Amino acid sequence: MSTIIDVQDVTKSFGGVLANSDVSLQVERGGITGLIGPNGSGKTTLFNSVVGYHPIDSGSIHFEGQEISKLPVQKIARLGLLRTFQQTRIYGAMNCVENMLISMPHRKMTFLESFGRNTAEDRERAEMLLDFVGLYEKRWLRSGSLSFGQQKLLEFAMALMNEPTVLLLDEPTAGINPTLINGLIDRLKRANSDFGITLFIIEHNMRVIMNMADTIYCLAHGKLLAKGSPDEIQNDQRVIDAYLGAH
Amino acid sequence: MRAYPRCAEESGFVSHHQYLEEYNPMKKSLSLLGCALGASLLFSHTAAAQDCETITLGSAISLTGKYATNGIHAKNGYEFAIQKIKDAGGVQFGDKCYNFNVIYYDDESKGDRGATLAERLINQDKVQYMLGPYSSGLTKAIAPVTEKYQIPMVEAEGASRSLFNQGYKYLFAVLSTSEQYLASAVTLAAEKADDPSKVKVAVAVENDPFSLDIRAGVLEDAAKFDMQVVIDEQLPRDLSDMSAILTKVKLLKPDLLIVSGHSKGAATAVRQIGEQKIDSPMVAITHCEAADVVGNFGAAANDILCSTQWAETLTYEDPLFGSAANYEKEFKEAFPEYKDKSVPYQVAQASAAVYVFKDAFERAASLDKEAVRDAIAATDMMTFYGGIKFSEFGNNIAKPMVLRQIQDGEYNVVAPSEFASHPLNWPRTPQ
Amino acid sequence: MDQFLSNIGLLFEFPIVNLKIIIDGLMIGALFALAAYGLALVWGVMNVKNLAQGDFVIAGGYVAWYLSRHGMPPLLGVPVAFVVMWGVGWVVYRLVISRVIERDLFTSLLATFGLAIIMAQMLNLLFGSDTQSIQLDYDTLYFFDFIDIPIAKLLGVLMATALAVAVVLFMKKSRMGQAIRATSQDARAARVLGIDTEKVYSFTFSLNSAICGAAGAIIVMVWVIQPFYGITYSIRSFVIVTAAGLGNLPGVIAAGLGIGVAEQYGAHIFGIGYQQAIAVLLLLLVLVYRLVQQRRVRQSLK
Amino acid sequence: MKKTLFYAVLLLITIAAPYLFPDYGTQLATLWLMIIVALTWDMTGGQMGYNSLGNIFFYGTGMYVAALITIGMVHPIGEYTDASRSELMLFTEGQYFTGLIVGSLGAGLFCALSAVIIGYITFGLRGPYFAIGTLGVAIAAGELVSNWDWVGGGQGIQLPVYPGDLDTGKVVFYFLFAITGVALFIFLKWLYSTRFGAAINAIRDDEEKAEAMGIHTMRYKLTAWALSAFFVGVAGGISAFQLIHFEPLETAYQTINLGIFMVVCVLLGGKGTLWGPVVGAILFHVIKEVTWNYLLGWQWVALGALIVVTVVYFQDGIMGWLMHNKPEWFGMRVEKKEQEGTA
Repeated sequence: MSTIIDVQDVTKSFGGVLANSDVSLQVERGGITGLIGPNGSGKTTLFNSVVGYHPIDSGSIHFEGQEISKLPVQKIARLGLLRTFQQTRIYGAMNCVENMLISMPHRKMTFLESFGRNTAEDRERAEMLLDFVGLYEKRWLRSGSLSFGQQKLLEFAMALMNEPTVLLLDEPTAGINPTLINGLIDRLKRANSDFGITLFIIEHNMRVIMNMADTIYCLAHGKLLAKGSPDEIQNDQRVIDAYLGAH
Repeated sequence: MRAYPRCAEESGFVSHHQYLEEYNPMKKSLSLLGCALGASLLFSHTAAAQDCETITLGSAISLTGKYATNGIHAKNGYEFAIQKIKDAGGVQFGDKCYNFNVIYYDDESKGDRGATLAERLINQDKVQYMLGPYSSGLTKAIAPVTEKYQIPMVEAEGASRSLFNQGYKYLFAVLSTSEQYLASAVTLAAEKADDPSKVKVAVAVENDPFSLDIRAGVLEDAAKFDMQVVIDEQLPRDLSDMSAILTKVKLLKPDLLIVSGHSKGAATAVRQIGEQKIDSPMVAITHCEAADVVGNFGAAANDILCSTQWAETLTYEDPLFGSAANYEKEFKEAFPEYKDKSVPYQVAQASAAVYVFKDAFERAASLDKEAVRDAIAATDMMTFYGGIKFSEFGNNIAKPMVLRQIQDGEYNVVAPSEFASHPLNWPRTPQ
Repeated sequence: MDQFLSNIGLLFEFPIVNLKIIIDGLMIGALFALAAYGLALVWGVMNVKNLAQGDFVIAGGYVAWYLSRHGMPPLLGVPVAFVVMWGVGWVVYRLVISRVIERDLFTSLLATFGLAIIMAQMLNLLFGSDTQSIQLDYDTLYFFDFIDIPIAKLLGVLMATALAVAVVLFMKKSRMGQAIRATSQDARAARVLGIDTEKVYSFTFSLNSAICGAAGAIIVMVWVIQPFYGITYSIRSFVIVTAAGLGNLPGVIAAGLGIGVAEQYGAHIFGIGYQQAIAVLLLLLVLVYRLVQQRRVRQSLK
Repeated sequence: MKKTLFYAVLLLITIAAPYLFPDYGTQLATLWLMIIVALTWDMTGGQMGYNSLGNIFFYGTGMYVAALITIGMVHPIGEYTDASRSELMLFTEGQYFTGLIVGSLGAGLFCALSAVIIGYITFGLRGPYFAIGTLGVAIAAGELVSNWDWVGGGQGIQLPVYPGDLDTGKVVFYFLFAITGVALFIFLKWLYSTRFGAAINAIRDDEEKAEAMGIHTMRYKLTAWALSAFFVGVAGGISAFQLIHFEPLETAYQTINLGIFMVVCVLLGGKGTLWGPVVGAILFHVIKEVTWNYLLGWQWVALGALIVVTVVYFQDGIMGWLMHNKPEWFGMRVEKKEQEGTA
């Protein structure tokens, strides 16, 4: 496996508050990488730095060998690096199918193709993915009327529709009904194995992340605390302290 | 064809008193609102008044917008002449008599609106003869339309020369073209100077067809005398401050300062010339009367030269209106709101335009618009407003422009010399 | 082109001209700053972008002009216009503004645009389309044989300054001023703290209208007004507030004075026909500058 | 079937209108102009969420470009626009019609190009800044053109009068506008059904999300504006010939007239719908003509009030209101598959 996202010594502060300090981490192509840490440890800041929401103070971020820390959001997204939001962002006024069709991978279209209509295959694929996340029955509903958990699933399906190379998920299970979580874990894994999408996940739920990730990074107070396999992390005293200390 | 009840339509029928009230500015708006309601009432009132038939003229005129004041001057001029003609027995030819009635629309001082309204007058109201709008810009917008439909238009308020180089056959203007407005000031300056080629001229005119034409006239005449033009600037349409130009005037000390920009240009210029104590020996502007610079700025206006198409002190006269002085007297009686100021020439020339139509109809003895057009083209008459005779391009070539100087609050004619009542005060004494 | 060069040449040939231009620019800039300060207030406190700003200025001018025609001493026009326009502002707030506060930003922009049309036309119907001014029979002060400062203008600037100082003190010291500042920081928090934001809004808008009115009363004494001149003051206000940012009084004053001077220089060099264009181009420049700034932090200008 | 009939009837009315109401030819043409500018404004304002107050820039620029192309093909422009010239400068019939066609299309292309250039800067602005910025562009353009002597400055430009028969002329202009309008409508109906249409809707609803999904937001925004500018430019070009004489500040770059009317039309009819701008433009035009006739002097106050009331109380517009209250008219059923029947 090769490194697809390479974060080197990234530092980012907001008006004097150090959110990330010399963070370095690697996401392996084809794998599932987890990012954990107590609240306020700088996970989402790091995500935002990777996908281009704000400039970083120092360090470098490479995606498939290309420096991306100075690129704006949409250019990074067009490289195939996609993210979902902690607070979901979907098109509430449209129904689920429309949401899916908007998520067609425009980066793969030529300018002329973007003036085409969506084909039957596109619709089929949209419905297939809605089925995949379990929203097939609700596909004609206005997406704004879905529950929060369902909206998250829709956002996940939209991300899959976009055929990303890497998908950054910001707390995919937060706010989701616990009974649905196992199903979600399964789908995430299948997205990884069946569609070949590299996943990079922020997660609070230890059970979920330990279940999925092959490599986990732990942040605390903006610094990288530990890196390792789920087992190593689970048994790392510094991680345990950080969590206990934080609670 | 009466799909659109027209508000101002009835004014041709209205008794004198009523239309006076309509143009009292404060009451104007109210009466405009009420006029649609009042139309039927007024109609019954007129039936008994005259047995004459009606000739309908059309005019898009500025009742609102930046030209509203002058637009209303023009309208008052039209209405006064119409009433005068009616009182004198109407337009008479054949065995019949006719009274004029004008359909007015408000062009809001906007060219495209004016053009649209002209189309409406011609297409929907079936108007066959038109009176002009106010300002050269509006006339430029409307003239192509009347030309297209071959509707004779006698206009009184569009002076730009550029109206008369388009080959229009149906456009006639009773006023002198605007390049003549201040050209005589250049001549005066040349007369006063030992060496005309040493005379420095400063020109500041508004960026509109009328004023740009004035500028062209001044520049041409200045070139004739080989004068130096030291300032040549355009004023914005929403002018409220011209101290930047006056600063340059102070530095460059021109011998002749020319300003033109309708009423607001006159008001701003006179005020700031006073404030900044500009001591140019000769200052010439337009629209003094319309801006009432004497009333508003008093001594600051002293010795300023004002161009005018007409003045009540001139010796012109005709059988309908009498002398120029008589015209002024009767007009003030009919429109008391002009009591305390001099009647602007914009009013007089509007009346003259109506008079041209009367004369042409009587000579043509026909209602056919081609015959009327030919009769207008052949016009050669003397009026209280001056001689009227059209060139082949439609502009009046029988009347000179007049230059007046404000001397102790009075407008005294100082040029051209054959009409001059007073000598020129030169150099002017600033207050 | 020659004209531009010779105009620039004048600046060097007669250095005193620069002083004259700067003084003129500061005098006109002071009034721009006043109107812009009102805009910054309503923009900052209630997020309303008032395109009718200039029309409030002109309306204030007409109030002063109309009353002075009917025998009121002209200098009284400033406080009277302040009071009258306060009332007008309150009515406008009740009828229109109160209903656009919570709405998206384009709504307030368009609604106040409609308002601007209504106000300009009402003034036109009431007072006619002629330019008007109040002629104060004061003398002109002379310096260096060249700099002239009409006392009327000087008075105008002094009154503008006094008004600005009064407003600033009011915002700093009074309870209402504090409530306004609190609301502009965070309306929801202010509500939680027991501030009646509705009252704050209506007060702020009325205050803005009153400030504009007073500015207009000064303008009618030193320049001329006309029903359709509002837009020029609106544009200047937007330029100033966009350049200075909200809630930044020193910035607003500096930008106001700066734009006054820049316009006078522009008018001197390019001719006063370009004055409006210069103001608008300055606005565009400011927007582009802010945009570049935002792009640097990977953001757009919102 | 029903739909086909509906469109057939509309088309028939469109074709017959100038013959049925020959006296209203110019007003009907103006109505089409309103429809065109409203539809094009809605492309960016309603469908893409970028509320421009400066689209009038393309109208004015279209007028000037069309006129300059026409004149430039025959006469030296500087001499033609010189007001003090004394000789007549005429156009033959062939030159007129070539100018009309080439000029209008050239105007469209030029406007599309300028939309790309201006948009590249202004599309970095959001919300009110975009509105103010575009308004600024339009005002600045008018001011600069009015100081530009070569194109006539404040004098404006005079085009030749339609050379043929009068009544034919009126009908010709009507159909020029109508064909442009119908073409635009069909074009938009197609455009909004494509991926491009969905993408600009996505930009409107949540641009950040659209960016995060890798949609080429800038490219689509520029394209949408350029397309809309093309049609406005063409309409401006035709208007120039219809009006014959125009000047920069009040006719061409008339920011507070047509520039605002087009926005009000859209708001009145319903933003972001295909029929909304059409319905709004028709209604607005009728209201305007009626107030202009019955409220002489007060028409602008009435119009300002209409703007305020529409914006404050009725922002969803007629189509929005109907869609909310009569969803079945639009074939909107929750379970049913046909969902894009908003038109």
